[in-house]
Amino acid sequence: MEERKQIEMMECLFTKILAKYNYWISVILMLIGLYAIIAKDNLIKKIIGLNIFQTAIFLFFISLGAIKGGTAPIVSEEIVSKGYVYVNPLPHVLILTAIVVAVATAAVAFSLIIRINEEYGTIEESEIFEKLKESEK
Amino acid sequence: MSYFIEHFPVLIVVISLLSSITILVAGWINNKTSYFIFITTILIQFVAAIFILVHVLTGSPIHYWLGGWKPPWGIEYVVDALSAYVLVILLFLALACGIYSKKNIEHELPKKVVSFYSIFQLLIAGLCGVAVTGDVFNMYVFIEIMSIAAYALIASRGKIALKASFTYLVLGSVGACFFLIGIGLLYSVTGSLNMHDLSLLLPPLYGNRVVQAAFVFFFVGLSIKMALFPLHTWLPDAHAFAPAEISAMLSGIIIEVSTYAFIRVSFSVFTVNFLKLLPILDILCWVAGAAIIVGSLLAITQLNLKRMLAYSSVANMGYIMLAVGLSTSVVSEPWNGLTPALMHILNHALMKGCLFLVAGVFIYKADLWLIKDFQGLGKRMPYTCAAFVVAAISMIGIPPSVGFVSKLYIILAAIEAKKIIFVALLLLSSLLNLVYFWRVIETMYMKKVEGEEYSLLTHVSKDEAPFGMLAPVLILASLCIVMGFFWLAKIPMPLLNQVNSMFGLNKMP
Amino acid sequence: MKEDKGDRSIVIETISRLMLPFIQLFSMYVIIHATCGPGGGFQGGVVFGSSVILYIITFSLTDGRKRFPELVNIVLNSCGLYIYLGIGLLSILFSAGAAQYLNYGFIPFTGHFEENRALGIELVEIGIGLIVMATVASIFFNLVHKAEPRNGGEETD
Amino acid sequence: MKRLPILAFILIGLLGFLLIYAYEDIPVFGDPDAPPIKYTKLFSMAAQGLEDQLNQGLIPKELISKLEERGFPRPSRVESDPGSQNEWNVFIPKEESHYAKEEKYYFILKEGNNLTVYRYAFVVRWIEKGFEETGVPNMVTYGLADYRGYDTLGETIVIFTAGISVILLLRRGKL
Repeated sequence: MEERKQIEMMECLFTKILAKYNYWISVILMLIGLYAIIAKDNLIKKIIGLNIFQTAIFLFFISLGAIKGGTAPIVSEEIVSKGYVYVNPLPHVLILTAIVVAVATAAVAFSLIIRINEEYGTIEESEIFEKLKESEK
Repeated sequence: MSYFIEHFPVLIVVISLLSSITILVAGWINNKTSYFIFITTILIQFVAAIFILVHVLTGSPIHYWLGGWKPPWGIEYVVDALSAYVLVILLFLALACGIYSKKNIEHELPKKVVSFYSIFQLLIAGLCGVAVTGDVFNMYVFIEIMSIAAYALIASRGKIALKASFTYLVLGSVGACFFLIGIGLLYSVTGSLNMHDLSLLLPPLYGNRVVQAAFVFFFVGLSIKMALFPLHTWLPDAHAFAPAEISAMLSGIIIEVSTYAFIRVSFSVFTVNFLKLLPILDILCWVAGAAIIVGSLLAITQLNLKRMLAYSSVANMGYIMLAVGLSTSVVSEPWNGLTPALMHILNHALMKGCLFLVAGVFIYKADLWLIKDFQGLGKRMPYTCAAFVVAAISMIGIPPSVGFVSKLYIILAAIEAKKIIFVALLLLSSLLNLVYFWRVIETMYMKKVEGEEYSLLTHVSKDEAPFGMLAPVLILASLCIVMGFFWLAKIPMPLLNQVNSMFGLNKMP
Repeated sequence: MKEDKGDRSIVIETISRLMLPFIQLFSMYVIIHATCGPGGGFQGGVVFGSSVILYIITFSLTDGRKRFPELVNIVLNSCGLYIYLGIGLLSILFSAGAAQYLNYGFIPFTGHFEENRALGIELVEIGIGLIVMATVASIFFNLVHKAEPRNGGEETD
Repeated sequence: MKRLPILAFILIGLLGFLLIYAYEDIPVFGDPDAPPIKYTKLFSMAAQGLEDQLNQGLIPKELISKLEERGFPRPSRVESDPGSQNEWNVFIPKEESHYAKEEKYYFILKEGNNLTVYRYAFVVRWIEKGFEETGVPNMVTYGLADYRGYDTLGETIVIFTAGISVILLLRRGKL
């Protein structure tokens, strides 16, 4: 009885946790990114955090399309005759779009940071707040 | 003709994109042309949107297969009553802001006219795209277009607006990322991206954790975009320091379109049955109630007119979401289902558009930001101030203005849903509205100008805004009253009833 | 981003001079070859944009501006978007409203429906490539433009 | 400034909890039969009598009524899978302008005494027929530029917006 329970637990560990390792890695990356976005004081570090967050989502999407033993989704008769399968091309399509969005956001963010640096002379958020408070008084 | 109207939803977006690139090219040659291309395009779009609305009301919803692929395999545009309604509102307000922007932008950003109008046009393209799309991922792409354009436009004034825009950028991107995670989770259990298709595939999966988490991600992501109470922190600065027409667009349209996206996702993809399974709408009601009170209270403490209006927007998003939260438990006409929410979307666009444009006139004419500097404005700019008073009355909710009608309907809906506490909240917030708008009106009309003789005050020289800025303000202000009569006469109700029956909100629970 | 002649390094300049044509050729290959191998308009465009960035880093911003002026930028950008948007509109026009937007099969490049589609896809990829290469270069120019010390007077471009 | 990390940790905890909650039910990594890649389960029904009808190429009335109750499109033809006995592909009319008039949409599998009805993921058509329909061998390219071409238009618009935004924010010259 005890042994069977242990085997079940091991199975559960393999099917439910270890078999989804890609998803867990994406979770960890997302959390790191979110931490950087909220807790970092430097604006550029915030944007780097945002990029990590977005990349983690891309990893998650690409993991959805993966098949064990699948090949690149380019039609060729050789691959079909050898009995291989193609991976799912849809997440690739979506993620190409999402990558462009991430690049565009980063570009706008960096140009904003440059302007902020010219305006306030700093890119530390706390110092910008202090300067804003001073200017209000 | 009706055969060709099928193409209009996509042409609205494409014309906008073509015009934005044409503005850039023509502006390179001669930067005077950019404004005319811009305003002509919006005019064409507005006319096309009205054709679409008429077509949808008289016929059936438009289903447009982009690229000729049938929906689960390709992208689909679906224009039903709700999309057409939002499309007309947003293009109308864009037209008003476009007319207004001629003088204002020449004054505020004289060197950047071309790129400003180009991005403005892209913003409108993004908004139209969100309104007409029937595909979740396509909606994400258009939300991003609209947001990136908005970040740039907010920051275009420089100084404090830069910091505000940066905060909006970080929060908005996180919101969009959450939306993307939601799409991924739904895709992982259904293998589909089309909204109608998802709504068919989801019912057996309502108990699935992935689906529930996906809803939470959609909700949190879009509530950042629409500035629902605990996530509203980007809004006040962004609204306050953007150019006036962008503030009006932000407050009147951008957060409203995000609300539309939320309504679309929660009622079209997840459907009413899912919303009834979990206590989502109750939570939504309470969050909205908190938004109403906090927004109104913070608005009272503001010294800057545009910041005050921005906090009032937070409160108004609370009204809309409260109406959405009550929608499933109310069945008796004419305040059944989503009617009050959709009504307030239009009303808020009119009122807030007008108020922000008026605030922009004050800044344009005399660089007045703080409420305490407004003494004597009532005599100096009589028409503008009259428009302000009309819109403010409407915000407070005095009959027969539009604000009165939507508040009345929300209160009646709350009574029918037996949630009396929200009635009290709404009445309290009306009182708070009265407090903060009265302060402005009092300063404008009744306070004496300090340091000047009384005799001088009696004949302050008239210094009215130019006609190009005054016309949209007056049109919006008069619509605040006229639409009130329209609502009371229940003329637009067939449209909203069509929306309710589409989402299955007409039936008895 | 060196303005002084003395700061220049011959090794870097020579190697990048040698590499630039190949990078650009490769980017063209990636764009054109998108239909039958890995690649696509976006990837190729970014490669081309990075070649412009390499040129600016090794030489200087003003040299880069001479090779890749603002006008070229706008022309490339608008050409790309006009190609993409125009192909979609053409499919409506050629079928007199019967086909949907972006239904490439109805544009009579050839007599064959599937070949029309393939050609449409190819053209769209080229359009994307043009936009992306112009935009990446333009973003970099503008970001660096402000960072350069301004020694009296604005740069004319 | 000391309060910020606490807020960050709270939010991270919430996000992490939500994701772990969700990923319990997500399909296993690399599974070739997962919903995004192969098919989604719709419902199952008793198999008695229906199997013969399916083998003869008739669509049982119970199946049609059950599908229409859920709002799914009406099937037009059924064909047993060449590979195996207990599997059938069901087709629906496609109404597209140029291609084959039908497309396989449902998949029926006999498990014990029950028939389980699945719906094919839409990627299946991309993978199997994309090359014939578009004449391009690279799946990502034809997915990007043809089946979901409009998303790609949006993508180019996004990067174009970013380009003009940078011009608006940083340029001092013309424009």
